[in-house]
Amino acid sequence: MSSVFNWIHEHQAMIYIVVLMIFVGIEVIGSVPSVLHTPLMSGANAIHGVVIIGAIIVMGKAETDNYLALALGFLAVVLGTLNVVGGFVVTDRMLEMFSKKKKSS
Amino acid sequence: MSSVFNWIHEHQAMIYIVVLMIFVGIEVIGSVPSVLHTPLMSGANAIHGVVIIGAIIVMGKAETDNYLALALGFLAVVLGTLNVVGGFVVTDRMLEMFSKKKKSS
Amino acid sequence: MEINILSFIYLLASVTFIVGLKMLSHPTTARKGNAVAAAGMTIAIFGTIFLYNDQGETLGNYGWIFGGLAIGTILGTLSAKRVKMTAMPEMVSLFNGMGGACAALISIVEFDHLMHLDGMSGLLMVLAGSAAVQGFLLIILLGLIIGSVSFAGSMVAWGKLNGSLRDFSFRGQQAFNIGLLLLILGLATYLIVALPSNALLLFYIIFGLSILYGIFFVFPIGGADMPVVISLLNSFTGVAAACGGFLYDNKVMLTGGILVGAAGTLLTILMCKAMNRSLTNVLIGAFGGNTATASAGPSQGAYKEISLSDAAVVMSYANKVMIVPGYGLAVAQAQHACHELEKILSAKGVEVSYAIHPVAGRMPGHMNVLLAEADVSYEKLLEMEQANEEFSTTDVVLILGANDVVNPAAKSDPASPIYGMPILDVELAKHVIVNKRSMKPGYAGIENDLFFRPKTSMLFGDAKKVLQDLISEVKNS
Amino acid sequence: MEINILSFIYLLASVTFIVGLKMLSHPTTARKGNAVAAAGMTIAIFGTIFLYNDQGETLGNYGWIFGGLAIGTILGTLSAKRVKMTAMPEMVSLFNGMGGACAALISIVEFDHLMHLDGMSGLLMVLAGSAAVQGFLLIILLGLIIGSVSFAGSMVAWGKLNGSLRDFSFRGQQAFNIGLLLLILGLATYLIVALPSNALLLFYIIFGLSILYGIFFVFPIGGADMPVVISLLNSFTGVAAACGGFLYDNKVMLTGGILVGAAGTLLTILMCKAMNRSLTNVLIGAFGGNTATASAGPSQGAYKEISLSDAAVVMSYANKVMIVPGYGLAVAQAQHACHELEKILSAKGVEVSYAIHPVAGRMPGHMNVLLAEADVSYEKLLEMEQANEEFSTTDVVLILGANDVVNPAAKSDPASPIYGMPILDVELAKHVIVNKRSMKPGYAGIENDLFFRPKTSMLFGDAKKVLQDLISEVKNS
Ligand SMILES: NC(=O)c1ccc[n+]([C@@H]2O[C@H](COP(=O)([O-])OP(=O)(O)OC[C@H]3O[C@@H](n4cnc5c(N)ncnc54)[C@H](OP(=O)(O)O)[C@@H]3O)[C@@H](O)[C@H]2O)c1
Ligand SMILES: NC(=O)c1ccc[n+]([C@@H]2O[C@H](COP(=O)([O-])OP(=O)(O)OC[C@H]3O[C@@H](n4cnc5c(N)ncnc54)[C@H](OP(=O)(O)O)[C@@H]3O)[C@@H](O)[C@H]2O)c1
Repeated sequence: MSSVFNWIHEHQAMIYIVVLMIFVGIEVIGSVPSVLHTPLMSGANAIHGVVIIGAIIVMGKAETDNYLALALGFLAVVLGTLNVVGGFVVTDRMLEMFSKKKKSS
Repeated sequence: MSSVFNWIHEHQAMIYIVVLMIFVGIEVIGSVPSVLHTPLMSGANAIHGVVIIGAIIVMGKAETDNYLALALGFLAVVLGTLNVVGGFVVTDRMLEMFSKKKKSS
Repeated sequence: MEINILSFIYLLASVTFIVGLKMLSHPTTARKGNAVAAAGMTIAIFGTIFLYNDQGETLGNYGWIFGGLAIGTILGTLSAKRVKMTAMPEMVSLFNGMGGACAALISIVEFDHLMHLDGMSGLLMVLAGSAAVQGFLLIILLGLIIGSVSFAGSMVAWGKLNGSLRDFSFRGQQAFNIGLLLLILGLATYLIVALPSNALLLFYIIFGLSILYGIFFVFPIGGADMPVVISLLNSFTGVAAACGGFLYDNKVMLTGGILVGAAGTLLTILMCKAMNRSLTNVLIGAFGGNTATASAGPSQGAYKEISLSDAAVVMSYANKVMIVPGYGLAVAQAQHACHELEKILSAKGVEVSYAIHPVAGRMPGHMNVLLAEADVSYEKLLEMEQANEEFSTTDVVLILGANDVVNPAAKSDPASPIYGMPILDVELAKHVIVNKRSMKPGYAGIENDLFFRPKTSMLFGDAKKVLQDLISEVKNS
Repeated sequence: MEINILSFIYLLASVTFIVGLKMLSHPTTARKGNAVAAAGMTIAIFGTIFLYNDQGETLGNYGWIFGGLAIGTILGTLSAKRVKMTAMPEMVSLFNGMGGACAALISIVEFDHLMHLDGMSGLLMVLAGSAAVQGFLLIILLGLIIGSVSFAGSMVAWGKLNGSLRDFSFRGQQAFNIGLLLLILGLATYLIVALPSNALLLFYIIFGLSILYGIFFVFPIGGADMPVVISLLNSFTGVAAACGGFLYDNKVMLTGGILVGAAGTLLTILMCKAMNRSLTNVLIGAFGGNTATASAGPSQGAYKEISLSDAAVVMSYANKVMIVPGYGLAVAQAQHACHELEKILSAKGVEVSYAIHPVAGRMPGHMNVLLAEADVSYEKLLEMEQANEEFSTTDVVLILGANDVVNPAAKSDPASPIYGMPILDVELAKHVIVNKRSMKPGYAGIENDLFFRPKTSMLFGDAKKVLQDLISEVKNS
């Protein structure tokens, strides 16, 4: 138990950020109309592509003779980029449909 | 300019907490009905009474021969407590009115 | 170890503040939300007292601390319990001022401490380089300035609301205020950057000027706008508390303060919206300075009076009566008499309900609170939109101490300071009876054309007195 | 210096994510919100590449990094641009899986790194005490497990949506899944606490089991529930990304990941609510396992068919026709033909509109997107409540590939898995014409009593083909 408190004390800032972010995440999409569920899911999907930054760090730090790290890091960068770029482009296409619809009305 | 970035880097965690808290504060009361404006203001007023904690720290750290610190610290504790206790009690009284109203309906 | 538990307690308290505020903004959960936040505050306070530990240094002076807590608790509870419902906004303003003063006092003690540093810690401070000292100073000064402005402003707002202070402004006050603010900021910058030898004096000068600014900031603003001002000062105090959070690297002060700072600012804007005005309009004072002229307009002719007995007869034989309560009802403490009249009329088969304007009175929800106090049932209270639909089928509208909220100028006169505010369309009804003490204007300080319209009859006198007389008349009729 | 700028960039990016998501949830700002978040992501990526600095150590392997970015960008853009509107959910699932895989790969490399520590940094690690190492391990394993589950689950969801995988479940699968999960968690705990010498092997076993769990987790869930599952896995990937944030003390990964984790979870719940179901109900699979029996019910007698020419005549001479689009319309890519028919009927003076059920199709808003693609005007789309009011004055309802959303069992049969879902009350209209290819059930896998009702006539065939034939018939009639 005491080690839990200790851990909390040591990572206070991180924990506050996590807790507050949870509140923000929940509040921010509080009242989304159901037609927007899919684009919102897709947009959120693109945002968690931020994991690409971890992949870049892994890749950039890999020693040039560590082939496992190089190969996996490279794969991670490709996959992460797919997530980010594909995510944002698909979301934009979906929303384009909606805005076209709006204009024609 | 560079010292600003430096400051941001050094107080990163605090700044994130502040920024996120601003989002939380705004989102959390997003759609409050106007009858609740006054109790909400009063409740928020009680919450900033958390400044009492600073007063307690000042008071608790004052050397026993530093009369200025003792006197001002004591005053701060009294005022802070007024803010906290008075704030919550007044808010409760206001809301009691509303709930009485609800029940009689 | 203790400090670790304290961190956890602070985290918990921060969460209760957020959850509490969230619950406070929904009618069904509001009261529980207040209790949740209060519980969080309690554990944060006692946690601090018993578990605080700054590199081995714990807190002392328990006698003083508990003494202060006890005095504050007793005074706070008593005054909060005793205060009349209608004086609630004043009370909030007073408590808010206490918080601001508390933040300012903390800054004063910490600055004093900084000036008298000696021994190890003084050395460390100097070694740490001036950047750290400057950051520290910045936060101390911010806390001082914001706290003082909030304190002084709240006191003025309090004075205005309880009637002991009148509006006051002079030509060029706006420019004077801006100048004062710039002076304060300039002196503070100088203090931080140069750290002159007479720093302590300078510090107290800044303190004095901040108090002055707080006073001049609020003084010209019309009394009717005080709830908005209090809400704004409330968010100021939140920021001042957050400064304390930076000072002591204390997360619960930081989060609590910023939360109130942000939520308070939004709330202020929402309040302005409910009155159909902008925040700048409130602060620069369309009611205060500029439009004093508007109130000087000439009376628009003659008005009609109605006798008590006639009013009683008209209402007794009506099918549907709508009561429009306003600030005057609250001042006269006539809510119980009003409920009494409503019951007697209902007993005679008259359909009676209340038309509640969102900004009637002096705080949002004022009328709801007031009538709830007198046990008026909830279904009888109609919101503005509902009421406006009902007026056309209403026989008699009885206006009790309301004025601005039924002023047709809000719809017809673009030059009026309340132009654009939605009002209660009482003129759709067959008869309008207005009770007030004189022909004096309401808080916006403007004439009300309604009183001179053919459908309107005036029934002068204090609301409580008039209602009591009406009741006996109706009983006898 | 660079690292200071990077911190600022990360802060900015975090804010764009929040603001972007906020804007995404309002119809008018959604598209701009997506662009805002994308801009934040771009600066975060390039900031990392050029400004990253970990105690003097900057990034290398620029060739590999830019190569990977280029390949990912080209593949991502092409596939996202090429994909058909109706295949969007599959695409989202695929991209989500890529993110999960990315998180898992990061964990694998970092674990490998940890196992081969040597020299200074290895020494430091040991000196720092096992607690730090354990925390590090915990985060690596969390990232691995969550990322792998998300990856495998997304791949299965993708396969189901594009039709290459069928539902599959076995008796006791629920228990098996729970056992598997417990095994994974047990092994992970053992690895962290004991750090055995065969840690690397154990790590890969955990990896494999997590992939397996992801597969078995999604497999039994009905294809119709895939959007909900994808949304859930989406929030999983968010948490996995946040683990990376802990690992590198990287605030933008942390905030972005947690943001998606929280928002995604709420969104999942909102989606379930729109279908009037609970999340557990979706996951434990009322559609998947338990109610397979329900679909085996006997046919409720005979149904009536209608010829193309008769259908054309009935519609041509109707005053008001309501089209109910469903998943079949999307599968047949018949939206353009549908719009064509609508225009021809309108030209003949028939009032045509569309009744849009909120969960028609396979993703929320599916029908809106589909019909918008064919340039159907916005006013012609009626939401469910609106449509249900109009049906009673409608002459002909034309159901195009919809099934569950018009199934009266949702109202009448408490044993039905879709019981309680609000449906389109097409039976209020005079005639109902149903187009589908066979009498096979829709995605809930249950019989539809509507097809056997006296008012209903079936018009079998592929939606596109049938619509084209109808168009020429109407033209000639
Ligand atoms: N509710 C809020 O949140 C809020 C906040 C800020 C500002 N305001 C402002 O406050 C005003 C509220 O409008 P309102 O119509 O309720 O009030 P009002 O316009 O201020 O008018 C009140 C009237 O009551 C009369 N009165 C005073 N004492 C009385 C007594 N003892 N017996 C009978 N009548 C008495 C006064 O006339 P006599 O002196 O002739 O008797 C006065 O004209 C609006 O301008 C609004 O914008 C409201
Ligand atoms: N929208 C969402 O967000 C969402 C998310 C998750 C789940 N769901 C679920 O998905 C279902 C949606 O209901 P729905 O009524 O739209 O669809 P549905 O119940 O799945 O029925 C679709 C019907 O279209 C027919 N069809 C298939 N291909 C066709 C073609 N080429 N031409 C003509 N007809 C064709 C099929 O019958 P034949 O095979 O006989 O042709 C099938 O009965 C609901 O159960 C809903 O809960 C929706």
